[in-house]
Amino acid sequence: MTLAKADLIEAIDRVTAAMERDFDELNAADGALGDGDLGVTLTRGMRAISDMKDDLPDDFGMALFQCAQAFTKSSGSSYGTLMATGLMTAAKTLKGQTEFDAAQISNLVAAARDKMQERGKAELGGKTVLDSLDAVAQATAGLDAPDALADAAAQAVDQALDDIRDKPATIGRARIFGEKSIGMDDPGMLAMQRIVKAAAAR
Amino acid sequence: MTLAKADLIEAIDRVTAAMERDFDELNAADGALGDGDLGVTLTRGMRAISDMKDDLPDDFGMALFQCAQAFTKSSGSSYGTLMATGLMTAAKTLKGQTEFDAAQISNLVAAARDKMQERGKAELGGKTVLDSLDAVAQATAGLDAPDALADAAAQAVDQALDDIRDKPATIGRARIFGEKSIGMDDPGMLAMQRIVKAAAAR
Amino acid sequence: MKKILNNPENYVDEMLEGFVAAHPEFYRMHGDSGKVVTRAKQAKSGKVGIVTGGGSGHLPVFTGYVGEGLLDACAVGEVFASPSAEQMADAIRVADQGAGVLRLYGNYGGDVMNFDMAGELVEFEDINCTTVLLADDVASAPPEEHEKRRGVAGMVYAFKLAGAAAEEGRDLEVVTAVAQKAADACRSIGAALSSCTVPQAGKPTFDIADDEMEMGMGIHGEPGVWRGKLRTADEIADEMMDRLLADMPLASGDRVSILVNSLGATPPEELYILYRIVKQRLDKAGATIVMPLVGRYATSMEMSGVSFTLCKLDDELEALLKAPCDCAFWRVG
Amino acid sequence: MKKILNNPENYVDEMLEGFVAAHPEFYRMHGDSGKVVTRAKQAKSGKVGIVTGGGSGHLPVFTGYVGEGLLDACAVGEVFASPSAEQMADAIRVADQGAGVLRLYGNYGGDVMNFDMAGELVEFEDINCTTVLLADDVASAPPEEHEKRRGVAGMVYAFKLAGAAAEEGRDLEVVTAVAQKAADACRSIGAALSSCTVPQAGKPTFDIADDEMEMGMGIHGEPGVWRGKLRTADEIADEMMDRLLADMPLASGDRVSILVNSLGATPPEELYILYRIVKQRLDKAGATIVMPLVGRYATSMEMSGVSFTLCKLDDELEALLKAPCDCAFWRVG
Ligand SMILES: Nc1ncnc2c1ncn2[C@@H]1O[C@H](COP(=O)(O)OP(=O)(O)O)[C@@H](O)[C@H]1O
Ligand SMILES: Nc1ncnc2c1ncn2[C@@H]1O[C@H](COP(=O)(O)OP(=O)(O)O)[C@@H](O)[C@H]1O
Ligand SMILES: [Mg+2]
Ligand SMILES: [Mg+2]
Ligand SMILES: [Mg+2]
Ligand SMILES: [Mg+2]
Repeated sequence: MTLAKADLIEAIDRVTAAMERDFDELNAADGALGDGDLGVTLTRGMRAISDMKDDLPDDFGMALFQCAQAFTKSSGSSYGTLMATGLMTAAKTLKGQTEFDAAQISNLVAAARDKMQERGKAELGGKTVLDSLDAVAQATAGLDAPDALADAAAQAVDQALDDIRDKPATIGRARIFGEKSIGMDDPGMLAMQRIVKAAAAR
Repeated sequence: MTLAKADLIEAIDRVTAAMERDFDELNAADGALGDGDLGVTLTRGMRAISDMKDDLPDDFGMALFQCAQAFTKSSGSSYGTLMATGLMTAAKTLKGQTEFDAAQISNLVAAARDKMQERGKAELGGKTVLDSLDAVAQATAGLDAPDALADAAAQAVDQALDDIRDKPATIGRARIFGEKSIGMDDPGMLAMQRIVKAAAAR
Repeated sequence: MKKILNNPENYVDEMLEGFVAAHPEFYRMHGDSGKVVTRAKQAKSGKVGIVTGGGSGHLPVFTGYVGEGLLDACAVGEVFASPSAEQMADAIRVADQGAGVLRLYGNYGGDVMNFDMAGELVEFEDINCTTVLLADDVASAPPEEHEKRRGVAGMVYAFKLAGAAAEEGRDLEVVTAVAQKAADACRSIGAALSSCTVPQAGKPTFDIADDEMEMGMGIHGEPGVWRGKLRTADEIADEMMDRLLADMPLASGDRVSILVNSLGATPPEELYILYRIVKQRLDKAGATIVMPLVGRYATSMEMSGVSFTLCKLDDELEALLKAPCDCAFWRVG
Repeated sequence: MKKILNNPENYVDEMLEGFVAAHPEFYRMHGDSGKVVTRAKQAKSGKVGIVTGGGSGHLPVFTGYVGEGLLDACAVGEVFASPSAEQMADAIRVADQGAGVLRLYGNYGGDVMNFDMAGELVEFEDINCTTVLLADDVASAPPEEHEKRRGVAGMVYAFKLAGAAAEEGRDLEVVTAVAQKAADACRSIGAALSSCTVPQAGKPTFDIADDEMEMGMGIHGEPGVWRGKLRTADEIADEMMDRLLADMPLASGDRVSILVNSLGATPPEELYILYRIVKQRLDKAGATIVMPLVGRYATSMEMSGVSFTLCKLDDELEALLKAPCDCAFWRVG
């Protein structure tokens, strides 16, 4: 099954709505382990994307490139920069295509994860958004049926939170919490759970 | 009947205790119409007097002079300055005496009132401490029996508050409240009620 | 109480100890009465002295403005309480270089009574004194009773302008006239969002809800003209400018300075958001802004809020405003 | 929310508009990416450029320190968010006078990622760039992992010292080495009594009881080393000095500067109460204090609290500290 611009726009709508809904929760999660702006970062980014969604080009790569730019321009917090990096990576792969095979999703997520790792120099298992993406990449490998993909991705972001919750934070502002962060969710992983589930309509 | 140093020291103890007791209440009353420091002013002043009470000279004038100085040094707020002015006036009259006739009290208070008026340039009836002193001076005129004096003074400070409550403030920080101060007690009159009643053991 | 202190009784003494230790090039303590601050380097003989005094809790007002081209000495009171007459007399004595001393301070009962008493003390010593009172807070009395107004941040301009005149060697009469002209040229208004806490009281002076503000509040928490829901920065700035301009209308071509002042906690970021509108308003009135001041010049400890002070200049005042001055908080030239 | 603002979305843009309008003699905006501030008067050709960047909400840090003897340009982010790589590239471009540019900023993930990306952008334009990161907050990692520490008020010294070296005409290598030496010479620690509120979040970043404090908190409300009952000023100052001196012991005869900094709402009165103990401690250690700084140099909007930064000087750094500099918030010489 293939995905086209209409699917992207629907996903944008759902993610934007989810970020508005979770604004306070994400700020609070980031406030507990960081500087309290993660909800701000994500609503700003998604609003900027939403504002231009009707003008997005049909070329998937160009469309994702513009989404990446929206994040770059609307916020320079770590998460915004990482989101932009990940989107840009997918944009490069999909450049020139007006649709793409859902079976590519696992590879696209894996590539985004790798570029974001290069940019942010965090380890896998370090309790960051990378761990959520890694779980999604693995869980979606080999799938191309939309429901199976959506279910697998949604389950993966939940599972990643459960698996990592009892590890200590190692990166970003949360690192300083060390042992104290055990049992707490990483705000970036929490945000990715909401993003992926909204995108997957789960 | 005559009053001597022992009476002064007992009065100091009672007034000091009353000011500690009413600390928050006087700050709050001044906070509502001024800058919230009247309790601070009076506890500071009375503590300074209390600290030196055992070393007070027998000469009543000299003793009151030192009390006035304690107020001058411990606080420069309006009330502290006015208290110092009033005490200094009495000190001048009583200089050289180790005791004095209780019948003088009315005149001493009246003289203090006049000097304080000269210093602060407020009118009588202007809703200030002057009105309390004026009431005391009038109510105690012609009395010399301790109980009668104490009763009259205590009643006078109560009565003054009742009489003046519904007038607007005209002086000091409270003036700006104008009509809004109608129905509220002037903090300085409230303080004088507590001082006089404590001094009179009423 | 969100305050860092030891025994509240020692708040001012310890503050002053740290203050002169941190800035020995500007300030030193003087005299036996305690809490009198004077210039580290005494002014030259024959200069008119300028003293001020008032309660603590307003830094840089009052004592921060002791310095070249500004004040000679300051008597420092407890928080929000006047210094004593003795301290004021000591400040006058050290400020006197033989040419007399101007007492330049805010219109508050305690300060007036004590400076009057101080004057009676130094009269015996043949020190010639004059007085100019700041009464610039338009919210505290109508124009007909302007002499009853509270003195607030306009003080900063008066210190600067009179200080420059004294430093130039003008005599007591001229310095006093300049100070009076400066005081008359200033109009201020404040708006508060939260109270401060007097250390010894230990509780906020007044309660105000988290979404409320008070227009016209004084720098000790004295009441303003209305209390209501917090408005936007633009609305607040517009109302404050309306009130100032109603009291002192400006004509096209007028030259003014304006102080956009934080009462303490309000950060410079918010002052700049306000200054944006202030400048638009003055531009629209056709006035030219000379040396705008944006920052913390006259505060109420940790109170949230702002004040605006408009100072209308003539050639003499403008030259004095631009003349050099130097203290730990303000340097010109 | 005790903040004076309009739409929180416009907080930083309106702030910058007022900022350059209030201080046109110091600052101007530059470039198309928005929110890049540079000197009103460009530095002379051949001078090494110094740029910084970071989130808003810390005035005078970052952009306030653009000025002679300090920074050349600053990329300004939203509150507590890094500027974008494009803005940083614009800042680097305007700062370059042909002698290369030092990127001097705090160790925060977002800023590092974006300055790295900006470097990749300007590489194509043959601008030679170096990087020095401030990582001076001793509460944020043990000495073994000092490179992971947060960058806080030590920045102020680094800007000053590297800025003076650049103004003297040293080359990029030397300026970078000076900046690194300055960064290595600084140790900071903060203590917070209340949170600030990110305008767009609209709520305090963290909750803290009225009688509580947190030792070691970062300038965005990042966690510290303990939270507990509010202590006295002397106890707080002592613990902060203990932590700094444990990390960077001083020997008798050492020369240091110290910054006693308000995080925002804490008034200068309280800073002086703390400075009293700071000076006693340094005197006791036999160290000589050079040019102590007491005031608001690196803030978190309206947060209550303080930080101390100790900067150990050698002859070179001391001369650079005393060299002239000028901006709207700090002037030396
Ligand atoms: N270097 C990094 N590598 C990967 N993920 C990171 C990195 N730094 C931060 N993150 C993720 O970003 C989240 C915080 O995002 P954000 O609030 O934007 O950071 P900040 O406000 O500190 O710039 C973290 O919870 C973590 O998941
Ligand atoms: N000029 C004056 N004449 C008479 N009484 C005055 C005068 N000014 C103030 N008072 C009295 O002092 C009280 C306020 O005292 P205080 O709190 O010490 O004033 P402040 O803090 O404004 O200096 C008022 O309630 C009033 O009774
Ligand atoms: Mg964050
Ligand atoms: Mg009072
Ligand atoms: Mg008072
Ligand atoms: Mg951030």
